[in-house]
Amino acid sequence: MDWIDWLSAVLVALGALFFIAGTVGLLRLPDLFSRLHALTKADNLGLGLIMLGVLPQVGGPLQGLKLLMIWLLVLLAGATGAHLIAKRALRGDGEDMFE
Amino acid sequence: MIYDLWLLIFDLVLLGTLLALAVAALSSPEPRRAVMLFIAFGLWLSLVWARLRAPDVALAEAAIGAGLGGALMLAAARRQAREAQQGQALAVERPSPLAVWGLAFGSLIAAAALLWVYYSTLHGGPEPERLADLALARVPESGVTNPVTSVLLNYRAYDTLLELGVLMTALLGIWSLGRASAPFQPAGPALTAMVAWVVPLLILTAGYMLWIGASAPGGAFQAGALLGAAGVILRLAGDPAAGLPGETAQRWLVSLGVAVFALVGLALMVAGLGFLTYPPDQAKWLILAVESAATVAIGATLAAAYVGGRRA
Amino acid sequence: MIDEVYLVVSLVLLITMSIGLVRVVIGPTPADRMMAAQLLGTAGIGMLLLLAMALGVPALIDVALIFGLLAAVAVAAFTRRRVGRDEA
Amino acid sequence: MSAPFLYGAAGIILFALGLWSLLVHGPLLRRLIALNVMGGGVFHILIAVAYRGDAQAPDPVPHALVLTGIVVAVSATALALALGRRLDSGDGDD
Repeated sequence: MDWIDWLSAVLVALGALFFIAGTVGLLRLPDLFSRLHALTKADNLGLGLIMLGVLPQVGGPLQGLKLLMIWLLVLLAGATGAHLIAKRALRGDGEDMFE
Repeated sequence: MIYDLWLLIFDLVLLGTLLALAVAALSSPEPRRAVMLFIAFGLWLSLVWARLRAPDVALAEAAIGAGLGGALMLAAARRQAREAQQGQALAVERPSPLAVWGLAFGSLIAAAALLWVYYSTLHGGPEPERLADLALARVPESGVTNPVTSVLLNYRAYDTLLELGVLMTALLGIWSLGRASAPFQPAGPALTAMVAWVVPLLILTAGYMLWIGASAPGGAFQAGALLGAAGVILRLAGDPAAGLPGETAQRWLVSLGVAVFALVGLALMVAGLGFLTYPPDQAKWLILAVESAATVAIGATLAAAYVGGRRA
Repeated sequence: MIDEVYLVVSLVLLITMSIGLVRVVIGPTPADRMMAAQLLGTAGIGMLLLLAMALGVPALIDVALIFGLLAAVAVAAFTRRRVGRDEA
Repeated sequence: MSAPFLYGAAGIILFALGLWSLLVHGPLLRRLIALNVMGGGVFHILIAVAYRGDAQAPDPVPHALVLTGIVVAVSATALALALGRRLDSGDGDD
């Protein structure tokens, strides 16, 4: 393994740690808002680190661009989803949470 | 060696959770929870197929099976839950314990018999000659380099033509059953902003899937499903027509796939070849033409199916 | 060697997903279920990227892309209300 | 135990679970979920048979069959849900 491989390994392992933290938070934290907080961190940072770790190993710029697009999509969907959940829970208005 | 061990653990976790999800989805009496779990089951299934080197099918299951199938069921589940709240629900008859256990026993026997058949097919005697090698050997003649697309659009093109017919017939059934379900309220600013980004990306990715399908996993079904998903998200954001044009234009779009497919087949017959027997040097372009038409038709059909009937 | 790292890390993600599914089953509120589903989707994307490298199947990146697009559709599908329904 | 057997066995169990649920549970939506799980089991068996280890390319023919199957399954589900909605609405002219 050369230094690029080591870098990749460290980055993806760190990313996985964020996912572990997010899952523990999701299961153990007492209320909705702290869970929401834990989740958004895990989502964005965990996947970002994994993407960075995989990036040097993919074949070609097109694949790299695709990885970046996936990450931006997840950020967009995650931010919008968190916003809607929080708005609904705080004010009781906003969009219907399928209930 | 150690790699294989990790892979085996991976497989066991993957399959154990798959079965647990299926049990959870099947045993949940509350409709919205059951549908949520069914969607999770479908996405998990597509992870399993990704692991089994079937990316074409994993793409289709995620987009069509879990995505669109789940969206359709979710709409039905919410309607049921609402009716239950308003006290309109029919009393659910509970099956007798005898029936539950008897049928469980019967299913168990069926599973054991199937397992035995499957095991003896896998391990009974020498490995027979497989269709796989024949199909893979002839991929270069098909005009495309993705083996799955070559099977779908060339060697088994009849299947695919009839399948487009099935899709169209299902929509005709839905149209003849009644009017569209109620549209959604207009989206707020945050959701509108997200939709404004996601719809172009869905269409762009559909084009990419269609083009890449000739040489790598992807193709008309995955691309069409993404167009259908664009329609679904538009309808969810408040457009009652799901981005579709008026009814006459919709009918043309929906029949486009079958029409182009059949016309290409007939033109080849007129040219003295068999129905859908592509000449190798033009195969690539004929397949692309058929697939493009099929993509538009599948997208329009799936979006129209989500609208759920003719609009008043 | 690096393939093995990718495989092990994707196994770790798979296990966290299996555990996170518990939240989808127990809820209690729909918001909890939706958040859990979102985390699962993101972890699934990460797992697919790693698996694409570990197994040498680059097409799995495209599967991850579809998961990302579906995550956005899911946000809309789980939070919408129809016209003419009583305010919840 | 070989990977094709492990995965195929899981498919058979899914099929049996779906079959049981289809026969036992009454509501349309639960039956549709059961039917789709059964279908998923069948697809799963086909994909397991197509898998020929990590060194060989998988068999494209079952993959194409499953692709067709997924689309047909979702069409049938959509039609069944529309039928169910019509049945629930009760009268003929809605």
